[in-house]
Amino acid sequence: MTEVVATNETILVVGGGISGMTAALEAAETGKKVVLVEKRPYLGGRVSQLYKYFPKLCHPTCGLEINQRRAKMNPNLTIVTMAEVTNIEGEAGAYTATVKLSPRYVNDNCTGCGDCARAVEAEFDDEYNYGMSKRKGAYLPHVMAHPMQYVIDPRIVGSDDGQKAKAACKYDAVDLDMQEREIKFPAGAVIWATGWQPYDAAKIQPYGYDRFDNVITNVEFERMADPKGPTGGKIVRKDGKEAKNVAFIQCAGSRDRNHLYHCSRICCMASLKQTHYVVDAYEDAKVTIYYIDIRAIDRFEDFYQTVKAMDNVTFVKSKVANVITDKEGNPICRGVDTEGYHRYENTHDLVVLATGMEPSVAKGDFPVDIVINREGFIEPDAANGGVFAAGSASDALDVNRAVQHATGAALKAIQVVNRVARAEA
Amino acid sequence: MSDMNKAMVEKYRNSFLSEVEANVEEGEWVKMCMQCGVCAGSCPLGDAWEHTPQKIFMMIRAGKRDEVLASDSMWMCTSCYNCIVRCPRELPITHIMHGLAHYAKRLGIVPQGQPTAKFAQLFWDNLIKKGRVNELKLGLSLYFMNGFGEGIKTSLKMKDIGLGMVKTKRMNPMEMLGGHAVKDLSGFQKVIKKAQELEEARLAKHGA
Amino acid sequence: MADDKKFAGFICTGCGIGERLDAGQLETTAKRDGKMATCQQHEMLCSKEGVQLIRDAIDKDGATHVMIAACSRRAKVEAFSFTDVAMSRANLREGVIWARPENDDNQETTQEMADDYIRMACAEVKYMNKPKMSGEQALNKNILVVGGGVTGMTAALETAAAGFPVHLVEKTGALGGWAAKWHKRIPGRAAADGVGNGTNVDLPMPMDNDVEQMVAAVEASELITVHLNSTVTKTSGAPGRFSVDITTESGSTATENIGAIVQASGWKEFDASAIPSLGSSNADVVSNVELEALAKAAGDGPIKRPSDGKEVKSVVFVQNAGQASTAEGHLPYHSGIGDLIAIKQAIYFKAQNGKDCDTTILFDNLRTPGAAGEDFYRSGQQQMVIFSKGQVGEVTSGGNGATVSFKDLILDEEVKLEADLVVLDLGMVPNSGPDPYAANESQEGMTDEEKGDAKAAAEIAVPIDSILNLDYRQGSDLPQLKWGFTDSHFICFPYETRRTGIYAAGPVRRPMDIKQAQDDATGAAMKAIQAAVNAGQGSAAHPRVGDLSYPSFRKEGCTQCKRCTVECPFGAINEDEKRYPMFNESRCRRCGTCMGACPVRVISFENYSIDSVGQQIKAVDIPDEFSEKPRILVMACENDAYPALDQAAMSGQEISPWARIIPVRCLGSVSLSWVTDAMNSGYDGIIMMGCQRGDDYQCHFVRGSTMAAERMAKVGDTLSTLNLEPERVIVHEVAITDIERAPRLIKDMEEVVERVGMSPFKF
Amino acid sequence: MAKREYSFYPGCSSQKGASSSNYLVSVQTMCEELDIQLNEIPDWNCCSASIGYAGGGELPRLALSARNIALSEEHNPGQEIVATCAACWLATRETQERLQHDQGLLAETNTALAEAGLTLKNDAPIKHMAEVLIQDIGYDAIGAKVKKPLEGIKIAGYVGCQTNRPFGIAGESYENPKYLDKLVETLGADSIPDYEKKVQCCGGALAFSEPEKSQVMIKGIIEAAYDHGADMIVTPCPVCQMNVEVYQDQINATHGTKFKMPVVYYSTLMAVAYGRSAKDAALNGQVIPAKQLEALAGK
Repeated sequence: MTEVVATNETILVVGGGISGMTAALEAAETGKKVVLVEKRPYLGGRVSQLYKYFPKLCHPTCGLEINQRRAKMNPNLTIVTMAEVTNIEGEAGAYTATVKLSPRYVNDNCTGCGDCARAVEAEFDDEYNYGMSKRKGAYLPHVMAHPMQYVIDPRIVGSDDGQKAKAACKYDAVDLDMQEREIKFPAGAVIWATGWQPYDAAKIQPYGYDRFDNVITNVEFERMADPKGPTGGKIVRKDGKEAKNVAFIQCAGSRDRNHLYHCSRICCMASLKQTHYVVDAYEDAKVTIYYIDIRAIDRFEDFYQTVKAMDNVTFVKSKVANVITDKEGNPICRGVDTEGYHRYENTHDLVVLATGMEPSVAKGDFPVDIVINREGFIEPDAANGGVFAAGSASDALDVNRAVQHATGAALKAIQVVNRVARAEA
Repeated sequence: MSDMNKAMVEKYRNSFLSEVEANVEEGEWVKMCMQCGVCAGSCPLGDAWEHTPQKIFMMIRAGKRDEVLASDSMWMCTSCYNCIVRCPRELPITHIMHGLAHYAKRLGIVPQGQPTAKFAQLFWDNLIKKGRVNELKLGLSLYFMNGFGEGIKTSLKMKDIGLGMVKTKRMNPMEMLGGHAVKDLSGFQKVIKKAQELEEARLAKHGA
Repeated sequence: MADDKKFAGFICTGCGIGERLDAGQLETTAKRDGKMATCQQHEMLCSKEGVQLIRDAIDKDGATHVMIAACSRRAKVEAFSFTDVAMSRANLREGVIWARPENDDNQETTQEMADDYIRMACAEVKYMNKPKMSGEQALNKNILVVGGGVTGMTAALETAAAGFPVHLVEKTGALGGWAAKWHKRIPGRAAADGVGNGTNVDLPMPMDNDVEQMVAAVEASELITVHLNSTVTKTSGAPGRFSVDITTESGSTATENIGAIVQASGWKEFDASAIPSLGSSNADVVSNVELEALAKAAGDGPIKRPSDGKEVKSVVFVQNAGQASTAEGHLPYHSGIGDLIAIKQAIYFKAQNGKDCDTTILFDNLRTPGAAGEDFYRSGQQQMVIFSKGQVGEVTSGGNGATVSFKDLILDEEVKLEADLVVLDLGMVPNSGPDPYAANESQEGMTDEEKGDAKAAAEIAVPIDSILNLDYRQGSDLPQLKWGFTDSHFICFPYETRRTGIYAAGPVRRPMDIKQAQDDATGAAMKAIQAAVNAGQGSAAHPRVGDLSYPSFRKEGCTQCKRCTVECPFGAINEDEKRYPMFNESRCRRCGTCMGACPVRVISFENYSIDSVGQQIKAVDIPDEFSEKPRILVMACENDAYPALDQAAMSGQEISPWARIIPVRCLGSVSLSWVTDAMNSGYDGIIMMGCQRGDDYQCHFVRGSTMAAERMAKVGDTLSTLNLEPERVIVHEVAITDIERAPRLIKDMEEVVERVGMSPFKF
Repeated sequence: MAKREYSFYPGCSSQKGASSSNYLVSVQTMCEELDIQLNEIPDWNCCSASIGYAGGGELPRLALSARNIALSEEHNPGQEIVATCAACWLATRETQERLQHDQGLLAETNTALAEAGLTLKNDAPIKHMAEVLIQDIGYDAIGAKVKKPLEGIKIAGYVGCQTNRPFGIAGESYENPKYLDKLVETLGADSIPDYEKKVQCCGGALAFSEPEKSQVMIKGIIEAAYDHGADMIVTPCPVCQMNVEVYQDQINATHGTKFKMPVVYYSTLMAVAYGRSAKDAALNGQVIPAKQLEALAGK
C-alpha cells in the first residue's frame, strides 16, 4: 500500500471526486505536496457515474481522462484509496490526520489483467450502477477506474471464491490477509471535498420509489443512458418495456422541509439533459417535466429554451402530489397544474425522480471542528482554521461551479502551507 | 355587509395578506407558500374545490378578498391532513382552511346554504350545550337544516342507516331526551365563554 | 548527437502476452527491424524487479532511449515513469491480445499486429529526445490583476496572501467597482444549523456592504501595488515574462514584468433602451442598478422615487427584463442572480419604507438556487414580499407612477398593477475586449458582398476598447466562447482561456454575485500563480503540465506561409520582424496544431514530431496486394478516441486485425504528409478519430479537431491525383464513450477497402 | 407483565348508545387481555373533532382539549393520555403542541381554564391506542396472547387519515403505514400489504354535509379491498369504521355495486383472536356482520 510521506507543508485533500481531484491537482501542479484520500477504491466520484454533462452534452469521462492522466504523471501527488479520514487534530499549519485504510485485498502488484474476476463466481450488486446490475466478487469498479487495480469484495474473503481469486493471480497481488489499519500523518492545510450523495428517494413516500419498479431516480436513469451501464444504454424498464413516455419529477426531496431545505441546483439541468436522452432514443418519445421553478441558471438558460421548444416535451408547473400505478405497472402522476388550475392524472412508462444532493458527511459526523449550516454544508468561516471546503461539501453545486470552487480552495490551502514554509525558512 | 366586515375592509385596504395574517388562524403561514400545488393535488376532494388551497394563497396575495372569503372552497376540507404532511413549506393548510372558513363565518360572508358551514356550526352548538356531542340530535338537526320538507326527505333516506345503528346499539333513540353531558357543565361553558372573549379581545385589538 | 543514443527494448510477457504471442519473435523484431541495441523480456515488467531491470539499463548501461512493449500507455504510468530518458510504449495488451480473439485462426494476424506495434514503438523512440529546458525560464512571481472591483481586489488579496506580489490596475479613480455602489449585499449564506422552519425564524437578511473594508485591506497590503486611473496599453511576451505597459490617464506609462495575469474586467449593465415596452423612458421605471443608488441615497430612511421625490409605497419588480430571450437585441442568457437582487431590494422597501409598502416580484421561474438561495427566498417571504408568476406585457406611464400589465400565470388572468416605482431586472453584459475571432466566425458562409457590408458596418460601429492590448499575432484580447464570455472549457476546466497564463474571473466569465465572484477570483488567482510557477520551470500549462518540450522549427525550411501563426488555437505564435514565426514557449500548450499546419514540415517537438509519427507509419510491415491483408492506419486523439479503443478491448470488443493505431496529441497535430506518406506506402485506408468540433466543441485544444477536418477536406484532391478513392481517408468525431462505435468505425473501413479494393501502392 | 395504567379519553362516539360504542367494548376486552388499565378522565368533554371551526374560534377549540388535558393531569397525574378515537387523539395532541409552541396562546388558555379552577401544565404525553399496542406492548407480546389465530381470513388494513396524519405512528410513513398489516399477521390472518387505499380519506368530516362526495371516496376504499380479495377491512378509527361500514347500502343503491364488506376494529380482531366471546368482541355491533369472526368466536 502507498506510503504516505507528509509534513506540515503537505496539503491533505479529503475526497477524490471532481472537486477533490481538482483541488489536489491544482495544488500539486503548483509544486505542493498533496495527499488525496478517497473512500471509494477509485477516483472521480459521482462524475465517473455520469454519462453526459449539461449543457454541452459532452462526456464527463473525457475530462476525467485528462484529470487522471494529470494524477498519474504528477510526482507531488499521493493518492490513497479506500481510506477515510477519521480524525483531524491541531491547527492551521500543524494538523495531524488519522486515516482508516480499508483492505482492498489486492496490492500494487495488480496489473489489472482480470484473472481474479474470471476465477470468482459470487456476484454482488454493482455500486457503480447503483445496484442495477451485478458485478463479480473480484472486480474492477469500472473500465476507467484509477488506480486500475481490482478489488476483492470483503464478502468473499473467507470463502472458496476468495481462495480462487488468490490462486488465479499470477502476480501475488491478491492478499487476503490484509487488515484494516490506521495511519497518522501531518498536514498544514486540509481541503474538505467529500461531495454529495443522492437523497434517499425511498424517503419521499408519495412517489413510491420503494414500492414501484418504474419509479427510479435521476442517478439511476443516468446509468441507464450510458452504453457502459446496466442496460447497455437502452432506456428501458425493468420489465423490458421501452420507456418512451417519461416523466421527470423535479424537487424530489429538494426545497422541502420534509427532506432537504435547499434547492439542489443541478436537478433542473439534469432533467433537461436527460430529456435529450429520451428524445434521442425514441422518435415517438414523450417527456413531461413537473416542476416548481425551472432553474437553468445564467449561461444554461438557452439549454432550457432548446428543450422547451421541443414538440414532444411538456412542462407542467406542479409538484406532483403522488404517484400510483395501474395494473400494468405504469406509473401515474397525480396533481394539479398550478398555471390556471388543471387537475391531471397522467400515465407514463417511467417516472424519474430528480433527487437532490445531500452532503455526504452527516452533520454530526465531521471528524474536525467545522462550521456548517442547517443543510449540513460547510460555511466559510475563520473558525475553520486551515480547513477549507471544496465543491459540493460547501453547497449544492454543478460540476463547473464545483471545479471553480475547488480551484479557489487549493489557493486557500497553499496560502497556509506557504506561511508554514516562510516560517520555517 | 356586516360592520365587522366593513371595518376590516377599511383597515386592510391594501393588503388582504396582512388581514389574513392578523385575523385568520395560522394565517401568518400564507406568505410562505411557493405555489408548488402539492396541496391541491393531494386533496381527496380536489375536484370539488373551485379554488385549491394553493390558489387561495395566491388569491390572498393578489388581494382577492371577496372571492376568497365568500368562496365555497375551504368548506370542502375533510381535515385529512394530506396537504399538511406533503407541503414542502410546512404550511398548516388544513388549519388555514378552517381558519379562513371561521373568519368568513365571523364576517358573515359564507355562501348561502353552504352545508358544511351549517353542519360545523350545528356541531359546535351541539357540543357547547352539553360538553359532549349528541350524535342523534346532531344528525336530526342536520337533516332539518335545510327546512322541514328537505329534512323529512333526508331522514327517510337515512332511515335504514339509523335502523342499523339502533339495532347494533350504536344509536340510542333515548338520547333525544337528554343524553350524555359533562358534569361541570357551567364550568365547561365558562371556560369556553372566556376563551371566546379573550379571542374577541385579541382580534379587536388587531382590528382596531 | 546521434552517437550518444543508446536504444534498449523491453518486452513484458505478463498478463497473457507471453502465452498469446511469440515473445522470441517480438524480441527479434525489436532488434532486427527496430534496431534496439538490447531487448529483454520480463514476465512482469511493471513489478519492482521489472522496473529495476529498466532502471539498471539506464543507470548502468547508459540507455538513453527506452522502448517498452507491454500494456497500454494509459496503464502502469507510475511504474514506467522514466523522466530522464526518451521512452515509447508498444501496446501489446489492450492494443493486441485483448482486442483479438484467442484462437488459432487469428494467431498469425495477431502476431503480425504485435510485431508491427514493436516496430512502431521502436521507430517512435528513435526519433524522440528527452526534452530539455530552453533556458529562457526564470520564476517571475508578479501577478497582474486588471480591474479593481470586488473580483479584482479579491484576486489581488488572495494572491498576496500566498506571498506573490500584485499589480492591480483600475481604470477609474477608485477601487470598489460596482459593488461599492451597492446599498447592501445578498447574504450568500444559508440559515445556521439549528434554525427550523417557521414564519419568523432567523434567516439570512441583506448584509452590510463590506467593500470599503476590502479596499482598505488592498491599500494596506505591502505586496499589492495599485494603479488607479490606469489601463493596460500593451501586453507582450508570455507567461513568466509578460511585459505590461500600464498607462495612467495623464499619459505616463510604467512597464512591469509580469508572471501571469488575471482579467477581472467585470460587466456592464444591459441597455434598457433595447426593451422600450418596459417603460425605460419613464422616470419611475428604474433598473436594479439604479435602485441601489436610490436606496443608498435614502440611508436607512424611506426610498423616494426619482420623478417627484415621493416616498415609495408600492413597487413592482419586473424580472428578466430583456433576458433569457431569443428576441432581437435581448440577452439569450440570464444574470442568474436577478431574483436574489429583487428579494434583497424588496427587503429594502420593507425595512426602509415600512412593512405596508407593497412589494411585488413578477418572475417567470424564481431562480434562487442552492442552500443560500432558497433560504433567501424564504427570507423574502417572511418579510411579506409578494411573489407572482407573471408574464409582463408592458409597463406604461399613468396612474400614480407606472402601470405594469402582466398575465398572472397562476390565477390565469390579465392584470394591471399600478405602482409608485417599477424596477427592471436587467442582465449583466460581460466587459470583454474585442473578440479576436469575431469577424472570422461571423463571416463564415458569407458572400463577398456581405463581407463588404459587414466590414462597413464594423467601421461604423463603436469600437470596443481593448482590455489587455495583447501584442499577439491573433488579436488584442481573450477570445470569447459565447455571448462575450471569455473562457474555453467552462465545465471541466472553467478557468481555461485560449491565452495561456491569462485567466478571466468574475462576471466577465459568467454572470455572478459578489460571493461567487470572490470564490471565482480566488480560483483565478490560483491559476495565475500556477502559470507563473510552471513558466518558471519551462513546464507546459494545462493540460500537459510537466511537459518540458516546446515547438522548434528549422528556419531555413520555413516559407513564411503563416499557417502556424494563424492556426495556433492559443495565439501562441507571433511573427518576428523578418516574418518568421516566434513560438513563445510558455504560451504554447503543446498540442502540435502548428506542426500539423506546417506544409513544409519544419516544426517539431523533441518528444513529438513529423518523424516520431511519420516513421511509425513507415515502420509498419505492409503485406503485398495479393495477401488479402489490408492495412488501416488509425490516428486517434490520445485523450478520447484512444482511451475509447483501449476500453473497447478491456470490455471484450474486437478491433480489426488490419488496424494500426497511433495515438496523436490532437487531431490538429496531424500533418497532411503523414496521410500522403501512408497512402504512398500502401495503406488501404486511413481513419482519423478526433473530438467533436463546432459550437459545442469537445476538442481540448479548442480548434485542433476543426483544423484537422478543414485540412482533410482538401485531401480528396490529393487522393484523386494518386488515382485513389476518396473514401479511403475519413475523419470521424469519436467520443471517449464510443467504446462500441470506435471499433465499428474501423470495421466500416475494412468494408470500404473490400469494396474499392486493396491499395495499388504496395511495394 | 406489570399492569399498565393510562389516563383514558374515550370520546363522544364511544359513549353508550353512540356510534362507536362497540369500539369501546372491544377495547376493554383487549385491555383486559393485555393487562392494561384505562382510567377514564373524569368529566372529559368533546374535542370538537376538527369540524367545530365554523362556530368555534381557535382559542375556544384549543380550550376544549386543554380542559381534557388539565383534567387528566389533575386526576390521573403522571399517566399518559390515551385515546382510541383518531379525532380525539389528534385534537388533543395538536392542542398540546400548539400551546407548547405559542406561549401567548397558552397563557390565554390558562386564563380561560381558570374559570373552572383548572390549570394546564401541558406535559402529559398523548398517545393513540395503536401506539400503546405497538410501542408499549409490542407485536411479540400481542402475538403471544393469541389463542385462536385468524387463519384464512384476508384483511385489508385501512388506516385512514387522522390516525396517520399529521402525527402518525413513529417509524411508519404517511403514504404506506404497515402497522395494521403487521398486526393482522400477528393475529394469524392474511394482510394485504399493497392495499393502495389504506390511507385514502373516507370523507368522514363531510359525511353529513356532502354525502355524495364522501360516498364516492368510500366506494373506492371498498372496491380496492374487494379487488385484493379482502374478506373484511380493519381500521383503528371510529369515523372511518362507521363511514365505510354503514353507507354501503346507499352506495349500492346509487352506484349499482353489491358491497357487503365488514369493517371491524383492530380491537375486535384481537378480542376474537384472544378467544373471547362474540359479545366481548362487540361483533354484535357490526352493521355488516363479520361472519368469519363470529364463526371463530363461536367455536
